[in-house]
Amino acid sequence: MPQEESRAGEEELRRRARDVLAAYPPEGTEDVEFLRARFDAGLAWVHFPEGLGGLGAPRSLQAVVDAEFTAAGAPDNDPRRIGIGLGMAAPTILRYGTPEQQRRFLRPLWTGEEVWCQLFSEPGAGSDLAGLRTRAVRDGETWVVDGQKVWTSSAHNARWAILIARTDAEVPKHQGITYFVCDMTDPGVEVRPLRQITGEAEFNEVFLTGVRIPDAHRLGAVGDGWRVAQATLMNERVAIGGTALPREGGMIASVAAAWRERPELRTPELHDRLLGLWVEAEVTRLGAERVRQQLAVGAPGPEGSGLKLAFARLNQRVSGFEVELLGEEGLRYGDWTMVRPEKVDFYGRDAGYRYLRAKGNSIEGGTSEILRNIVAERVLGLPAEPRTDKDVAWKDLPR
Amino acid sequence: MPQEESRAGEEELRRRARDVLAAYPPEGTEDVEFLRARFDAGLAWVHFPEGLGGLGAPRSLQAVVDAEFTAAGAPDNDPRRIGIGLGMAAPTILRYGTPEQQRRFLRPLWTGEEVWCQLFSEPGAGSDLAGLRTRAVRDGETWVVDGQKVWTSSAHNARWAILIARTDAEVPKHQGITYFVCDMTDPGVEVRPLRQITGEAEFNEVFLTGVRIPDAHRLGAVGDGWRVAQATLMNERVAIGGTALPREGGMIASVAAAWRERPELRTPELHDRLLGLWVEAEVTRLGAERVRQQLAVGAPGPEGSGLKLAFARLNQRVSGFEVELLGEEGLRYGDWTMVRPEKVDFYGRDAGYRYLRAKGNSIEGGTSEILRNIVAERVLGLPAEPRTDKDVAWKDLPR
Amino acid sequence: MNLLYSEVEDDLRAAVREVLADHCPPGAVLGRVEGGEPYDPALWRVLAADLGLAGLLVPEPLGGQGASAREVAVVLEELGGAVAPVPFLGSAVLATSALLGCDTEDAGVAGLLGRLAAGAETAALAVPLSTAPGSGFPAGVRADAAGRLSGTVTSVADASAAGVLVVPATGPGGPGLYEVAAADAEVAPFVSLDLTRPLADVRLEGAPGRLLPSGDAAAALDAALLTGAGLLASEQLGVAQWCLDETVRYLGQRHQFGRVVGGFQSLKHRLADLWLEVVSARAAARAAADALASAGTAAGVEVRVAQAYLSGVAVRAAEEGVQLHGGIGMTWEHPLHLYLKRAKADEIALGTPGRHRAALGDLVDLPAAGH
Amino acid sequence: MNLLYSEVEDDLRAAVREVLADHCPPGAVLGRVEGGEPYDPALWRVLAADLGLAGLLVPEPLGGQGASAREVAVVLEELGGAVAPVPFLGSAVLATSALLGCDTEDAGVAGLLGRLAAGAETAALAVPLSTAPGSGFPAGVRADAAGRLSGTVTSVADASAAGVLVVPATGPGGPGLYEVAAADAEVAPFVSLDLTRPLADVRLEGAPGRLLPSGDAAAALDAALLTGAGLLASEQLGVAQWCLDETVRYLGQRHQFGRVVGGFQSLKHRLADLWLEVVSARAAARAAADALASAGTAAGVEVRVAQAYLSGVAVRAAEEGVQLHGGIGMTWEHPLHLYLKRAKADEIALGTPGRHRAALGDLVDLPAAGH
Repeated sequence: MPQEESRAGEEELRRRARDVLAAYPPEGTEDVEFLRARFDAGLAWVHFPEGLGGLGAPRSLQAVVDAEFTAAGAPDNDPRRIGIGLGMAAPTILRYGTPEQQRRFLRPLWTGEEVWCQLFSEPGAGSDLAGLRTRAVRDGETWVVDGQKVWTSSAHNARWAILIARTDAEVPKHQGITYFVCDMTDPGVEVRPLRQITGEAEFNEVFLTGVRIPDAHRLGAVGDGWRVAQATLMNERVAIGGTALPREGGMIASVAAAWRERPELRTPELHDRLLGLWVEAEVTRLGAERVRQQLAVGAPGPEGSGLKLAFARLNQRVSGFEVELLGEEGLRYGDWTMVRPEKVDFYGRDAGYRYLRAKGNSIEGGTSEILRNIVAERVLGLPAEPRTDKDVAWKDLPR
Repeated sequence: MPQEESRAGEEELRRRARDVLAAYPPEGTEDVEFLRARFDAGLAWVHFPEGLGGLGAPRSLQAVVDAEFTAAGAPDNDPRRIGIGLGMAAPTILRYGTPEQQRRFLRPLWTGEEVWCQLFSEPGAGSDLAGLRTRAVRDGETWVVDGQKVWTSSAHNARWAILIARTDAEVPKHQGITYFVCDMTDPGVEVRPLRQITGEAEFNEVFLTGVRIPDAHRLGAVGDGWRVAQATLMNERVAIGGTALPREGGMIASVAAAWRERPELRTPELHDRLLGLWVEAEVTRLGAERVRQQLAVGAPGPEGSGLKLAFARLNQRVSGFEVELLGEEGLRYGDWTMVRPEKVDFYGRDAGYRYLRAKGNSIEGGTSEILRNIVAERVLGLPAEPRTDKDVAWKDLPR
Repeated sequence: MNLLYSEVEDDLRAAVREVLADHCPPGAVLGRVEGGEPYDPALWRVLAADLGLAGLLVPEPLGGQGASAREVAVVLEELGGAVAPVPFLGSAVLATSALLGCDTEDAGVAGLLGRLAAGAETAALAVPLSTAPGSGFPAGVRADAAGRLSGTVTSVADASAAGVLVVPATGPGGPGLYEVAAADAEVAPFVSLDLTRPLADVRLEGAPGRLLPSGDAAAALDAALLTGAGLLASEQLGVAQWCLDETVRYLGQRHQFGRVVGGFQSLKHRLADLWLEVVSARAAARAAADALASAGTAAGVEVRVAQAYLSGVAVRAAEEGVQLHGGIGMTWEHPLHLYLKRAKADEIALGTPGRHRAALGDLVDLPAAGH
Repeated sequence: MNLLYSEVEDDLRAAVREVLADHCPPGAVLGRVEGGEPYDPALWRVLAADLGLAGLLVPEPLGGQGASAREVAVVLEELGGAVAPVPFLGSAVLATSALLGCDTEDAGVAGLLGRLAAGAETAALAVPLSTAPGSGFPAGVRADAAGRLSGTVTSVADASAAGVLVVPATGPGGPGLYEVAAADAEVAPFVSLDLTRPLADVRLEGAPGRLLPSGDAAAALDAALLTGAGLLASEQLGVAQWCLDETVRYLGQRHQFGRVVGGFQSLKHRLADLWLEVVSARAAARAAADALASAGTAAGVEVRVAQAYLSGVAVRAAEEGVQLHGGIGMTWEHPLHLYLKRAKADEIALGTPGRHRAALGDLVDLPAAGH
């Protein structure tokens, strides 16, 4: 878009933001009331259509709006708390939802009045998500859902879930899946905390027993759920932040601090290994910074697809070293009590926690094995694995 | 076999050896004459049948005979020079050869009068040996062979070769192969040295152009060559020696010596890495020693199948470290001149040579990748790769 | 050097394995670790007293089995493979070895060894679990002329299961090993990374101790640590082997993409590499046990090699196990994490691999830079 | 810090690549390395003079291009990717950087730089190629009051292609850099591990030298070594990238077992891991070049990081290349071994990774044990 138009758009957006702030002064307005007003003014996500919290403006202008509200001390919608709604449910509803669904769901999703979660993964369908077993059987204008989902964050706080379930077992697995919005208050929904090796329960298991979903809460056509889910998962990618990572940020920081503060821990062997890890941390940081610079000039390369792999490996190596470096102190652990952490906190806890939690970095959100396949196939152009499961009815697959 | 019988066997063998020594005193006899006499006395390989250099005795008694001859200062048949004949051709001829073939080939093979080589591998058929392209077309009572073989040791000295070639391209690849004895003096056989990255040429390429092989030199049935070749390859496995490896033997020896003799090379980083490699060398040695002890008590385990993998990795890591340790000196190389070494000599040459030559350890005689497949499938019981090439006519395979 | 298992050792393994299968399936361990009593006293009774494992190292005249480090190693392989919550390492290996380095003619020493061997008493050696052999005599506890001990020892393995503490302390006559009733010490368990081997800080404030007669207490202590380090390798081997076996088993039955997951080549190759390491690890662990059995404190090279190698193998096996199990390996309900935590703690226990490599340099004449 | 390539840099790369494709395909390099003239003078003429690469670092007033380390890095990526047998590193990087650290107002210094920039002369810096920055001023050559140099310098890169040697020597006034005509020295090439970067021992027996005026010759030499080390990372990147690309290409077309070999998962994963390392390596090499361009000798951290990382990546890429090519990778006729030998020699060149890590510890306040 030409520079001139963009300037005009920015001015217009700033004016609208100031109008909202004038009508609903943050200091005298309930947060939710303010957020609703911001949504209704089209300033929630400016690239969404008018009437759905946006203005059809370029996505890049969102930063202008956010800056204006932040500067004025306006409340935000606590995006981390409602990340799945914002990042995954909303784009999918926008693309595949009916007008009724969009009107019903998007506003309270954005304001945070309704938290969303994602019911995709199952114990038997991890990397092979399309192999899922949760069944949805049609019963007139509703669907009856039975199955088990796992690794669901926010399920214990959620009002709604995006759900994929098998509606036809007679066709190949990718073709028999349908995508729904599931009411988490339905009596057939049972949420149990899923405890991890750290002791904490960041995630949940969700048991679905005779859950009734109205057909009006279906997203996309029957049997088209895999395609709809791809749209959801496209949005899962971790975004690269707008600012450069600092040198010696991340997990290497606490190891370096321990080294500097505790000379008694030092040995020649540990010194060389520490420096090797410091180098690995630095080159990984530089790799991420290079991706950020590529994006900033609008020339993204394939390098971004390797960042999750690189950081998972780095975090695991550094945290493993830290426990060993600490020696006797590394034999201690803070607390095994099962708690519900609001978020992963790599830095406020001990080395043992970091070590254990980082093990998940190469599993959650796509295992490192799957990511290596993706790099090999999409970046390097090597052939895909031979597939035997693409043309077989789901019910006939070995399991 | 009961202890008593075995004792009797030993005595009888010693007596026969003494008879040969008496009739052909080593000091006054041509080597070849002596060796022929030993063969004819059934003392070449005692487990072979009578008339073919053996006596049908237990294989374990060979050591008794060898010791007797060695003690008397008798000449041996230089087994390293004729290793392929002894280790691969002879057992195959014994198992699949006609009586005529056995009588013609085994005696001069054993005495060393005729050197053998193996024409199996091809440029396009390495790990997938059965994919070979060398064609043998029948023409009355002879076969006409065209193709190219590679990695053939001893080809430049050999009188005969064991050869596998494709005789039927219309059937799946394992079914269309036939096994021959090829006369290396045939005018259609051209042997060219194959130079390696060390500069040397241990091996050869062999070009076969209209080579005529009489059908009488076919081993096994037409189309049964793959099965015959399996018998050959079964005998390729490196045998574990009868005595324990010494601690700090192998490639670690020269690194350790350099460390001890040259204090100026030492740094804390290199020290820890050296000790790590010393430990790896020691545990690999202990692993081999454990296999040796298992064999000695007649209880072989699966561990032996990992030794080649372990030593390849060790040799490569140690030699790579040695070049780095030597620093400036590591930048030098002895000699790139193409020579024909009698054998691989890891110890008489410089670190750079060891580094380069050891790269072949994970390729020659089965790549480490193939060996990992074998361990995973045969030892750990994991499933084989999906195969798409087993039921397709060879001519229709992608290549 | 005999790197194989004897028939007697095979029988011993079978007996231990049977008891563990009955008393100590992984699920039961998992249920226990968070309770008030992480140790399983019933299991320990069967192992220590009924099978006589607590007295393996104790000579027969003193009431033990008169076995050697080789048999103890086999037991530790099995205990490691079950992450069994019993104080075998602390009592039957470390404390017992220290006592065997004292004057066993002394009635007190002999009596204590007899009670330990009979399973009537359990002891702990009061040193931090992270102590490497060759670290020198610890300075944290002092004994007065009346034999009263004061000081603190942190991170003592199996102390909370022990009735008796064997405490290295410096008294008026120099370094000594003292017998202290656990009841006279403040034994404060803390939250340990390794859920199945609880640690405790031990505080002594004028606790009555009995000096155990010994020719050289520092040497006795160091020999106990060397024995412990060498035998810990067999525990690590047991941990690694279980992780490998369980991962192969799991991947051999799990399907994804219509295929057995264990049939994917990259996983096959990783498991083959891990198997290869476990094979070397077994040889190294056997070498250490055999050398300890035949050469005692002259087994330094074998012990250092085994520790330097096994720590890494056990950690890698557990880490690969977690990764290759995928999500389920990250859950508390699957026992894999007990092995991961044991492996990681064992990496530190009785000396890190780096410390053992450094010590090896001196033993095999590969001196450090500047030396 | 700019980690990207500018358009000018992209154009430069394209120009160099075109010349190399014409003059220096891998087969031609292979044919040359065993001949009497390992260097390709025709290629060097085109690169040095026609493209002006020899003068990239030389300011325009002195007859050069006035470019920076960033552009030189791009050239080295391409030269590394072709294992091109030209004396660019020795002459246009090391010797030129040392001269730029001298007094460029001096007519002799300026004149020599001008001739180098024009491609009319080629120089070598007379230090062993293995010398790391921070090693201190070498003691092997002495200059007398008449400027006559005596002594030996071993393993000098590109000396046999040089008409002029820049020799660090200690004279009556202390350390200095001397210009010596190669004809006045005994330059004895020896058989090098790296076939495409010949080395020679240089012997000086009263060779006439001209002292090059400089404020601090030791600093000038060290800056040249630091520049060389930082830029060598880009050469290593070029080596690694070629090995990765060529291996992917080869495995993408070779069939075994009825399948494209590059479709076997274990190989795919190894290549993905290698790609990942090359991605990080590119960022690190760019960071070093950018830091040298903008901060000069204050680029220590970036240079050390790049060297510590890139050496390993280049060696691994070449080793994986050989292994994954199978038998053909072990043959002399395939050019892969030229890259393997270059990568291995580059690991030693201008400091091993371990030396760079140790130096980094001082720079980022992670002191060694006992400090």
